[in-house]
Amino acid sequence: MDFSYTETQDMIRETLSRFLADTYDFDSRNKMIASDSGRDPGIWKALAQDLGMLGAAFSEEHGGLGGGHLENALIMEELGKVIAIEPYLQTVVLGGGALKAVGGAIADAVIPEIIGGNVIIAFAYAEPQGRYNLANIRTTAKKDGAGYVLNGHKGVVYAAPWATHLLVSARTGGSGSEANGVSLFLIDANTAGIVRRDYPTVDGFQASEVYFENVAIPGDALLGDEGAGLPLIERIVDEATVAVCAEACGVTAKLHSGTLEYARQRNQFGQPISRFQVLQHRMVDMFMDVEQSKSMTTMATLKLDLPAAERMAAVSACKAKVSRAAKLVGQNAIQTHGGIGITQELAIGHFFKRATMIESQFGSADHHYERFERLTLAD
Amino acid sequence: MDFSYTETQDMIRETLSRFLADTYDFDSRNKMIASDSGRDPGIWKALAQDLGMLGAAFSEEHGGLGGGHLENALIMEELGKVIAIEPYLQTVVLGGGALKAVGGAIADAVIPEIIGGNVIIAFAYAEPQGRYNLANIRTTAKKDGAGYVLNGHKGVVYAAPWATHLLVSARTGGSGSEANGVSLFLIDANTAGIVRRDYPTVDGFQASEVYFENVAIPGDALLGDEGAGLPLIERIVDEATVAVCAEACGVTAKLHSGTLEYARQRNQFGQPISRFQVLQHRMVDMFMDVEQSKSMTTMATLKLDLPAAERMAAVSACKAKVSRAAKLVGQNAIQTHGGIGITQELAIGHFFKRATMIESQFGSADHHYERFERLTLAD
Amino acid sequence: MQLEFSPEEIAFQQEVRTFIAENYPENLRSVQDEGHDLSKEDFLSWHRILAKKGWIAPAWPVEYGGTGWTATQRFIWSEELAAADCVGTMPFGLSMVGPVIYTFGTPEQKARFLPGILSGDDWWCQGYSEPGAGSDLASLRTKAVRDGDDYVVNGQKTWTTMAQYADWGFFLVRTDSDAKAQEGISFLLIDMKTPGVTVRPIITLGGEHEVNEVWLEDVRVPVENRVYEENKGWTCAKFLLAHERTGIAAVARSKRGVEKIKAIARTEQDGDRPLIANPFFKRKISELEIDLTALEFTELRSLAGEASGKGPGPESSLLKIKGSEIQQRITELALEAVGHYGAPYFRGFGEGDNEHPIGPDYAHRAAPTYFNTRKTTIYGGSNEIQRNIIAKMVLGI
Amino acid sequence: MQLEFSPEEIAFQQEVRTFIAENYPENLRSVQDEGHDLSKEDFLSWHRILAKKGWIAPAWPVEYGGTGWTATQRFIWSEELAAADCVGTMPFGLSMVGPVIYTFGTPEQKARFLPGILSGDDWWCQGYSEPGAGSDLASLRTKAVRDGDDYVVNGQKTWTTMAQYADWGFFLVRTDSDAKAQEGISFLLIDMKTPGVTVRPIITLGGEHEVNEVWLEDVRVPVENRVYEENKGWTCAKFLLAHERTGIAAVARSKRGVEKIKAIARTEQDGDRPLIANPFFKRKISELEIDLTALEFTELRSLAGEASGKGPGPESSLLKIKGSEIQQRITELALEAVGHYGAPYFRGFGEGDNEHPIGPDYAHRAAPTYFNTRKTTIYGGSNEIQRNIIAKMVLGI
Repeated sequence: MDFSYTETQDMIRETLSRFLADTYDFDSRNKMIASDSGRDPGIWKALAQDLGMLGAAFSEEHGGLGGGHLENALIMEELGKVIAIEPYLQTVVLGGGALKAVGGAIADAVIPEIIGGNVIIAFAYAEPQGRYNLANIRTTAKKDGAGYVLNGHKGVVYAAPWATHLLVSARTGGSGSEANGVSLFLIDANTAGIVRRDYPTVDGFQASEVYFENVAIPGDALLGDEGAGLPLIERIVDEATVAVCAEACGVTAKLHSGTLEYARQRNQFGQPISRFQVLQHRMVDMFMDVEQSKSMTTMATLKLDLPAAERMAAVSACKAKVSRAAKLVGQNAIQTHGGIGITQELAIGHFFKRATMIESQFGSADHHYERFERLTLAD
Repeated sequence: MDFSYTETQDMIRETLSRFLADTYDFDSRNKMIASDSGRDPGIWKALAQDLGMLGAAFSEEHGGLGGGHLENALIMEELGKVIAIEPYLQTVVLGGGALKAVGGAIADAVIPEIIGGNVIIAFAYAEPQGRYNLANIRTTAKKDGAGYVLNGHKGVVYAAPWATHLLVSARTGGSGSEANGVSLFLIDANTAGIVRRDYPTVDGFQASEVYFENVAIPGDALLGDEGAGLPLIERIVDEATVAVCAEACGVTAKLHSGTLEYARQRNQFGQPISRFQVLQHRMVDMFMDVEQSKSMTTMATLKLDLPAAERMAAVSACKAKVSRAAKLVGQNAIQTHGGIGITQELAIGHFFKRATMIESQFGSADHHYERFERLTLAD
Repeated sequence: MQLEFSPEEIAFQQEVRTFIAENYPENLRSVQDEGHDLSKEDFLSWHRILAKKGWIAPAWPVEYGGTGWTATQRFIWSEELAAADCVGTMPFGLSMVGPVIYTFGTPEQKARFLPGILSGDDWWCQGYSEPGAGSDLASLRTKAVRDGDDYVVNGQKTWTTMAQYADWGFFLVRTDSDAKAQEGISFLLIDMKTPGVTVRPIITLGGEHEVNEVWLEDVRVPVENRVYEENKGWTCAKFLLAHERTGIAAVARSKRGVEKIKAIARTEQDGDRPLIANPFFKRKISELEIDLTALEFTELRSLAGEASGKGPGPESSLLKIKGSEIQQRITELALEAVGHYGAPYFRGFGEGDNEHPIGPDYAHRAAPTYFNTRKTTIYGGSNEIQRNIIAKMVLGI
Repeated sequence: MQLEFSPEEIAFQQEVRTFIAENYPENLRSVQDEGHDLSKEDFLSWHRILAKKGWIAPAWPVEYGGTGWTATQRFIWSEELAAADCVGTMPFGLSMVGPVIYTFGTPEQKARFLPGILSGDDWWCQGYSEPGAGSDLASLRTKAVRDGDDYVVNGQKTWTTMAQYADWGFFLVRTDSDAKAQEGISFLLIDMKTPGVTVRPIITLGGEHEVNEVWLEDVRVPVENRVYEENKGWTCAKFLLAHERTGIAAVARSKRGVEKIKAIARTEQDGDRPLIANPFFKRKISELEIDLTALEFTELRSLAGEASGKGPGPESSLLKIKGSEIQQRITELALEAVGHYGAPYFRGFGEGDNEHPIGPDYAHRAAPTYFNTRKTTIYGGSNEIQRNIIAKMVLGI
């Protein structure tokens, strides 16, 4: 057992942290979100080209730094500390994760482009009826000569308005929530027949409803084997779930430290409110939840390459705990701030909004408790 | 709508409260429990003959005061305030309730004896495999001429060592948890073939494992119709459940007031611990749970005569809430007392033990939430 | 004790039900169903119908325009309003300054202000909180200095709900700077059109414009607009806070909220079953429902106490605490129910948007409402303050 | 970072496992299985086996009898002990006074006391709490007055665990009455057979005799039995408290506790299914299990911090808080699981009872254990005190 970071990992964290401190203050973030595209593309370019950050989790042969899950986790944690709206999760963790898993020509072609900052991927997997069930898919991919034709509707696709590529789950066979017949495709976001309805999200991102209307895609857009894509999807979603937990560690740490800072300054009844024992104990509870989130995220990150059942149990344990922590820390940060906490004027409210969305991203606490129980607590 | 007590009800409460204050102080209670029989039979006699208390919930034609559920509730609440170990619940609420429901010759014969203090009834309904499912019964009553023969094992029968009569649920037909085939009998506790293993309970009562070994009982021991006893059992158990909730109101009120009193006297770090905000807010939370328990018990008491489905939903709502309150108030009373709270030396620990047993008596919070949902929240 | 309504009460219930069915504005219903924000006129349309009927202020004494209903009738009334999902009336005039004026005001003040509150012609707002003083109301710094027959008021108020629409505001101001804390405060009624009054929007987390900052610069207020004695405004404030806390339990509204959650949970799918069949989601509903029953019967017991002569006391803090927590849990559950569709944000800052929202109709306001409802445990005296009040006033510690 | 054990660590794990399997006393196992109380000899039999093997004090420095194991090895060790359901060793010598003596004691004290702690020949108890001072340790009143080469000690201690068996006790006493609070306290080692020492049982809610009052009347204690400087005993006390809190997380033991709950829940029936199939009971288990994982990895991170040079700091309060809460939840769940059979009480006051218990074997201690385990959030510095410590020492508020 060993819980220490390598020098390279420490360096990644420091570099990124310094860069974000310079570029991602509260006002700058507000301006990006209010801009036409809802982001500042220069940040992404800088992450790729000035900092080499987008290659941290890729192998050296693809032009990366040779890292993996730990690098994703620490980058996501730093992004969380400034509630960055960069599509790292979608592009590197999900898209990159899928490409690393399948390898081959498509990986060789696309990964260097990700590292270079030229590709942005959005993950079109959820459907209005499917909730958090990854296999509940109605979007179809029908074989058509050497290629496929896509039809269907994917909901709340984060980063879709920015994406060069879409990572799409669809049925090449089966129905309902059947495991068999699920396939995963990486397609050009500008393919004819893709219709998007774009909108901002409550946590500052851009997302879309994506409609596929007889979208013809080439055969080599298929990742892995036809009809056997579910285990691959489960794997990358698990990796993304832990990455979101790492982000949550950053978000909740800031919610906690921001609350401490506010409580030390805010006077009520003749003293700083940090002197009230009830608020002190509440901030201790927040602290403990932040610490335990870090512990669970470390645990799950280190278990991502175990066999599927162990990996899934670890990830669900982590997300269940982190989801609850995000709620507790977020709600208590606002309550301790009082009225000012629920205005748009202070950063704390925006951290709270992101924490709230993280609660259910890739499945709520209940969803993950249930998956954990299915895997570990047989009757 | 009207939430006021009648003058008679006020009088019952005052009389009983005064009597218990004189007879049921902590030391006296300890002595009763430590005595050979585990009780002081003189108290029961006095309740019956000096105070007329055992007739409060019976009709005037049976020699009672003409009351009902409200009288049971307020008597149980007063008993709870001194954690009395009198078999009122078993004898009057359960036994008396069954007799009032079926009426006829057996009611005319036994009720006056209950009121006079000559009969003590124990309710033998639970079985080791059955948990809180009232229909899950393996004890059999086989027709034998004009009578029945009982065989089986009833577990944790409170008050059985003191009882003159046993109220017994048994199968005259059907199996498993079937509704049909359940019958209810009131039998002489000294009938040949009844074997008891007696023991004290953690909350100060006496109880028994009761084994029926070819116990021949007369046909008129049957209450109501053969095989159709379940609705009757459900009804008296609902009445008893609300009575236990009323007792809980008394128990938790004392846990709360005792904690307040202790916190005002106990000094730590140079001041009474009642000055620490965290403990203040905790005592407020206890207060709110006590108040809400009273509200729910009032609600459920007033709904006991509604049609079964409404009655059951109200009773389950009440018990679910009161069970949780009993836990919260009990645990926090002990925590606030610190070490002294977990010794036998202070009354508070004994209130805590009774509160703990009340949590699961006639079904835990989970059991009652589930029943409430079955009745009111169809998919 | 008994729970049943009397025949008279049942007749009353029927009367109320019929009245609502026949008089509730149709266009208001459709604005609500589509989840749009209500305009000032939306609120006022229903207010005016009730005012015309004479049912706008059931809690007021009859002499000032109340209905003379019993506590049970008032209970029935709020139940029926909630069951029919009627919009609430604004509390600032009817539940807040109105009772202060008829309790503490001069005959002239009553004559001048009560009719406008009842008719809806005067829209009121509340100038209590200040940037430096949240729950610590008594530390307020807005100053009123006597100058002839006027006070000259200077200072800043915040969290002033709906001030953007207000004709009048009731303000707590400091009239004696040497007195400490709660002493030296006066209760002033200020015409919001007076020169020197500036209202600036505060946008809250869900993007709503509900609250405002109110700046007061050399605002001249006639002394005759002071309610009760100079430097004794705290008496009015305390009285009002107790009144506000009772209404804040919002049992009837929360009941309606729980029903909406159930409807959503029957529509939303969770794998191959409706969400309501998920035992844990169902449990959260049943917990809410049962907690709401506990709150309801606690309120009824408290009303019964009031009917028998006791005014709303510090126990009303219990109603505020539990009521606000339940309101928050309802919005939390709604957000949980809508799954992915809690994320889309479809609303400008303070402006309406006529495009069709993303996802189901019930989804697009779930997150903003959840964010916004965090306020219920903060305003009207935060829940921490309420617990302090119970500790001190009820438990005596 | 990596989670896997190295080949050496796997070999160590195997060695430990084999040792336990071959050496754990058979009779101890059967006493445990039947849920009986353990006698002094029961505890000591396992202690002596470990002492003989040299594995009795893994956390001690090698020079004083420690094993020289790495943090990972110590982790493996406690995991294996728990997995095999071994009884714990008494902490008073090994985890409490032992470290104080080897850290602050004189060479003579080390030579005199450490061997007896390791061998088990000396049974220790802790004289800290006093009737008037619970969590407020520093307010203690037991006095030690210097008289020649002795202190003369007078006072009363309480909550002294297992003092009925103790040969020696370590006591906090006041040696300077004028100094305030934490100043003026000294740390004394007292032979429990000294005239004037009286031990009286306190019976706790479950009927156990675990704790005692200790009365000290003119007890003469040689000055050489004072550890560290006079009036500086608080330094030892603080050091010891931090040590105690780490052990108190009890992760390995709680893991075993969760496994027992699962076994019970697979046996107990809930209607027509085993209790573990009840989704809500199952959820409570999974919540426990996941919270325990969080605690475990928090402890591992903290151990890794220690390994890299940081001593156990105030973060250990987190381990105490969460560890004790989990222990309580385990007993709560056990009581819930046994249903009706939580009620029978089958035990004299402090005496054994050889009759077969009522209900299943796992049931009859459920309620007493639940009652008794309320202590874990009270002793070793109550959880309220631990939160105060984190607020002050970690958060700086």
